[in-house]
Amino acid sequence: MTTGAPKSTTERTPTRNSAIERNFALTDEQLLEMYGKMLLIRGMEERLGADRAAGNLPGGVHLYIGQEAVAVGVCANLEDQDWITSTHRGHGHFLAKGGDPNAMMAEIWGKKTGICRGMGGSMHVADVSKGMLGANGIVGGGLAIAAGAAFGAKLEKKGRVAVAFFGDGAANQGVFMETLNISTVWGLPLIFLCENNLYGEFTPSRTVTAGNLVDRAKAFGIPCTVVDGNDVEEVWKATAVAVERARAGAGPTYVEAKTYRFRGHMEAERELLAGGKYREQEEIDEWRKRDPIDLLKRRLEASGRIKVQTLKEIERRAAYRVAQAAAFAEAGEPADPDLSADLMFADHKA
Amino acid sequence: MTTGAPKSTTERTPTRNSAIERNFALTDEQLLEMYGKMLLIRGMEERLGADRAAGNLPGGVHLYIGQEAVAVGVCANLEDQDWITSTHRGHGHFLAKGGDPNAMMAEIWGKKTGICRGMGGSMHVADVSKGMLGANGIVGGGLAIAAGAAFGAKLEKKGRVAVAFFGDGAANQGVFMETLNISTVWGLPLIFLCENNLYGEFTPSRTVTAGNLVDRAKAFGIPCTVVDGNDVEEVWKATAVAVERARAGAGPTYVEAKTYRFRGHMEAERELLAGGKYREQEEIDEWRKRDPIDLLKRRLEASGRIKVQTLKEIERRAAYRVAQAAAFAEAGEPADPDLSADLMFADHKA
Amino acid sequence: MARKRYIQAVNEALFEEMERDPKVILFGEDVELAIFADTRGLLDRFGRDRIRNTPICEATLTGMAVGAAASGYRVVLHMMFANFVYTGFDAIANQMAKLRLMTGGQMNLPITIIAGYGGGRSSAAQHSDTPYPLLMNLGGINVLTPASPADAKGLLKQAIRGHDPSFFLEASGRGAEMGDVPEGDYTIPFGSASILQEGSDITIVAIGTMVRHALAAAKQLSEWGVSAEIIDPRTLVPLDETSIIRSVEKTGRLIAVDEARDRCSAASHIAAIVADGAFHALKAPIKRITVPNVAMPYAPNAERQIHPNPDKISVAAMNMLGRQIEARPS
Amino acid sequence: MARKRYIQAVNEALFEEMERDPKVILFGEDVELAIFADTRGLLDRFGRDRIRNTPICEATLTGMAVGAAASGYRVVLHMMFANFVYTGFDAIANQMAKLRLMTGGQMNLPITIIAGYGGGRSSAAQHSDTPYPLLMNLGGINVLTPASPADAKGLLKQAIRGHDPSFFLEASGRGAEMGDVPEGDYTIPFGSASILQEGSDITIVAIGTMVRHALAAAKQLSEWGVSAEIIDPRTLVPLDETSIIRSVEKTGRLIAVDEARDRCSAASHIAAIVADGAFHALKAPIKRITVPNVAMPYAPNAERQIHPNPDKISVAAMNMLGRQIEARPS
Ligand SMILES: Cc1ncc(C[n+]2csc(CCOP(=O)(O)OP(=O)(O)O)c2C)c(N)n1
Ligand SMILES: Cc1ncc(C[n+]2csc(CCOP(=O)(O)OP(=O)(O)O)c2C)c(N)n1
Ligand SMILES: [Mg+2]
Ligand SMILES: [Mg+2]
Repeated sequence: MTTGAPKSTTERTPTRNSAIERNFALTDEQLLEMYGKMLLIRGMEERLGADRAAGNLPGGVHLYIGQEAVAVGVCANLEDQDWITSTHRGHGHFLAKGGDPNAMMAEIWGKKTGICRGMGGSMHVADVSKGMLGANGIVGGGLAIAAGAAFGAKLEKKGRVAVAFFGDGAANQGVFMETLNISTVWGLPLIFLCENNLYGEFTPSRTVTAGNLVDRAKAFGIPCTVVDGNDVEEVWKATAVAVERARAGAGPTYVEAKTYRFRGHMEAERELLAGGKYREQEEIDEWRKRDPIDLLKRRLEASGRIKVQTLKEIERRAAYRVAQAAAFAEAGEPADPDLSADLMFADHKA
Repeated sequence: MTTGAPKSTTERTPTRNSAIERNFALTDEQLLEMYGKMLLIRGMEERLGADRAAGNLPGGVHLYIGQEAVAVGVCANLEDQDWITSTHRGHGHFLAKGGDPNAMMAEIWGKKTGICRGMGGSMHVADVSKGMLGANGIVGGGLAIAAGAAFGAKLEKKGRVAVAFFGDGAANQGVFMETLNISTVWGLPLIFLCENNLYGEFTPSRTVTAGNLVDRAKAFGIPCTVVDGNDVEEVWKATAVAVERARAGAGPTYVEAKTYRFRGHMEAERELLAGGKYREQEEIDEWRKRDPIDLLKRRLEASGRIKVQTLKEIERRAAYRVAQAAAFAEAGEPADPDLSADLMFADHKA
Repeated sequence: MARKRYIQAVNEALFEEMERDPKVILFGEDVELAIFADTRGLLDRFGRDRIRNTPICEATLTGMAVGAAASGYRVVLHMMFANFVYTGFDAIANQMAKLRLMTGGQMNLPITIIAGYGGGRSSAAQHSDTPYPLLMNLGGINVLTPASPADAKGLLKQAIRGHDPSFFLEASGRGAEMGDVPEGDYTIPFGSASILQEGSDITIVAIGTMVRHALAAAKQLSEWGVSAEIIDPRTLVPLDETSIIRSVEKTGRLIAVDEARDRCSAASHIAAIVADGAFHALKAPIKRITVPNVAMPYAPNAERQIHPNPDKISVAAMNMLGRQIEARPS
Repeated sequence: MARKRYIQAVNEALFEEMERDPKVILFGEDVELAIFADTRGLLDRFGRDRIRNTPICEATLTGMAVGAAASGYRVVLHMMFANFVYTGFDAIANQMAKLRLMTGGQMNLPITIIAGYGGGRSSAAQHSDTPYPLLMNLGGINVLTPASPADAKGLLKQAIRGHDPSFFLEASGRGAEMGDVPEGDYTIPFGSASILQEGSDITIVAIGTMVRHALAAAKQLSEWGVSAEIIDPRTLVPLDETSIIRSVEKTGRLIAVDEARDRCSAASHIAAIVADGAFHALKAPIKRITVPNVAMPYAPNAERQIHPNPDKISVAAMNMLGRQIEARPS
């Protein structure tokens, strides 16, 4: 399911194959680490879904359930100093990049202890200290921000890279083409990470998208890879190559992860649509059979190298971490209602 | 210099080859008509250059000199009921689409007798009755307007088509990709007419553009043609095919005309740049050898079918038409200074 | 007359106008399943030629609205949340608002853009903006802020039948509010404010969602012996300056209540108009009750803190009248 | 002190700040050859890492400014004409103006956006807008309107050294105007208006290009025996409300002169502030001299008709003072 980069590009980037060589094998530790992260994201999201249903959250949430392999597979290649920009579906990216579950949960609860002090909420979780420049309420809004961070990284010459997560729907925004162009011309250390989950809100991508998204990136002559987004190892490998290229100064790469969201576009979607339908239950069931977490778990079990207790212990720890985060959020004080005027500007009060 | 459309597309459009067949030959009348139009545009532009230098024009002008074959070759395939959108370099498009030289000249002089009553000026010449929806001061601004007109045309089912003229610089604006996508998905009767004159203002395209522009359009699976923009027959042929497809309901086509502007980005460019340079005189001289008007004239002379006096007569008439337009403009009353408040809204005063 | 929800009134107006004129077309992101329910059912009735989902590409959608309108259609463009108007702002500010003048009047642009605006639901900064001050300053664009189901129906039908670009701004999250809606062919001319309550002590001009707060405040005030006149401009472009000035000439006092950020708000402009046109009648400083110059915070308490509410209005009114009362805890 | 052209002052400020701090970078369309001459020479001195031409893609340039600033650089983005700000408006209104709040203060965004604004040169509607009312309403963005070469230098240096997004708005076509400019390290704190002329009869607040007209009007007025106080806010965000209010408390009269369209203009907001804060000192209606709510026409006479000028100001002042004079033909 992987399409290679155009010849010319491969030539421009000798590091590529060696990279694949060296990065090919993931250690068991790495795989177990990823397993734990995916479980953490899943657990946090399920808890948020329940909290939303229970009326505990002031705002809405867009859950990432089903796409965990993408965020985790990508961010396993990144350091804290590397940048990512995210989307309205950003909890998974936040956690995969090393963001604190407590602070994220508290943020979504609107608490003073939230990572954004309760000012941002679900669609704006950010942790700049971890290189997470923020979820984004504007579809496509993260692309140019990531390109700007990549420009900074290039000037700085410390080998930092930037990853822009965006969806198949965002790929129809003009900034996608604009950032492909400028990042290619300027040779920016930027990875275009398209999470193609087949839908934008309630619109099937194929009904609003011409051709294959990957061809749009190929037109700029950069390496492009399409991977199974539910296979964390595939995602990790493709990103490893892209990150290596970026660090080596060889410019941007496009990586498309084919994946699927199991939940609605947002929680309480059914009530919102009042019986309206945009996909079939069969489709959801089919994809659930390829749940990225189950896939990895089965693979680990099949390997024979991992003890059952080891997995159980990881699952237990993830569940505990989620409970901890929820407790922390619930216990937090409400946000400071007078804060906004102080935060608008660094140099003066709004 | 012509790249065919992707196979799949050709299949989608059986009309294509037959179209080429039928449209291949231009009659002498048609060629002479085009010759006259190109001379008219050239003459009007040279006159505007002189008027600008003489301080007769209130505002600046971006001249089309050197690109006449594109506007004329394209518009020869269009009826008044077809739509075009233009650019900041729009005088040629206006005239090629059948706009009145007097009214255009008067507009640029800021007169009441101007096509836009003196309210628009050079960058906004429009004649809706001729399907000319306007020059545009916003780079890329015409693309979506043309797509909208094409959408209207499709709903109307009268075989109207829309042509969006835009430059190589505009092709880096995201609306280019957005309109390619939506017009392909919706099968709009739209022709993307890229006038690639190698520069955007004082920036060589290659320094800000990744890959070949045509590949951006190919990514959407529509037919794409790149032609010699200084050869009016080539331009006409490529557009004839595209227009035929559009009228037949087969959707959009991308046509790229490689051409060159002989004058500066705008008049008085030299003073503006104070010695700054962005291209070599040799390059200009090289292109001047391929002046689209000379090319056609030599071809007509070589054909042996056209009398010298015939050409002379056409040249005389064009020159006369220009003089007429200039006289009309100069004689016109100043614009009505109170008009603006009446024009902002159709239904009430501003 | 029948009691209807705000969103039903909008939906009804769309049905009626699309029935009435085959040249009316509607497009936008997810208008088919209708995330706000306002376009629900239109697809089944009118088919995809006249209503359809678009790709996510606001910059092109606003430009296409211009082109489709120029080519003879009456375009309704649904932009979902008002913040996304910024994403498609170029064709609004540079084309839609200027083309009629630039072409010397050659073009009419019958375009109605629907968008949900305003805060109060913890939707955070990128889904809570109140953009009408920006739109008002552009010129060339009508700005409608219907506060009731009836006004929603009447103004939307008027906009769709008109010949100019209009923004129809629905208050987000208020679609369920009920009100009496005239049946059938009901339109409201632009530029005619409605005086919702007559009064003699103070004029309160309120916009959109703020109208409800102003009416609540008026009730409080009447209990406290203050007679407030409540005016809803209903359209900000064109603006019924005469009704506002006439009212202040009667009451001598003005509070302008606006959900927009204060700086260059509609409230500021209304205050400026009155400070010029009704100056000699003024008995007290003109007060503005607006949102401070901040982005909308997420936390409910922070949002509540900065939002106008009935108590803020009634307290301001009492202070203007020189009567001291304790503000109830809001 | 040395006499310099406005554009030289801007150019000098850019040179000095780029010398001073290697983290300052500048990009935009055609900044290398410098269509406005303000960035001329920077490339030779600082090289392409720090100053470079971009493709034409405003939507991305404004977003990249945010990303580059978040990653530790001080970004100067040149957007040429202010109308193109609309093309890149999404990242300005939805990201730049809101990110600091949305992230709970995790980000500083030291971004300076340079753009030429205003009419008067027959550049027509798409090259003549005066966008500061829109920017003022966004919140989160400083808005600078330097009227003199000295202010241009001092405010630009302050903006580049600051930690927040700022719009530096140059009056288009006025780059050749001369003025005394302090040498070297000269900065002007934001939010401090300059009182260009003291007076006792009337306060005239003028913005950007209008300052020159106000000073000319003041001369006329003094000949007619009227003493006008001229105030240039210099920055509209933050706005020095105190200086304006104090002045009106002294003179009792206000004219706000603004090149923006009238509706929700800076003039409207200043009038609103005074109608509240200096109400009891007011002796006459507050007048606004602005551009009507139209797109800028091309024809010079039509443009002249709607543009503020010294005569419009002085005549308005005389009328406010109840003295009849004939307006000179402008
Ligand atoms: C500029 C903008 N337009 C529209 C929306 C409304 N919206 C929110 S999510 C979404 C769909 C995005 O689809 P995709 O990029 O595929 O992300 P996914 O939801 O599938 O993760 C839309 C249209 C928005 N938030 N911003
Ligand atoms: C949105 C926008 N950005 C920038 C400009 C300034 N500008 C005017 S023409 C031009 C170059 C356009 O290049 P191209 O599209 O190739 O057209 P050409 O001038 O070569 O005919 C630029 C950057 C503009 N008018 N509009
Ligand atoms: Mg998707
Ligand atoms: Mg060009």
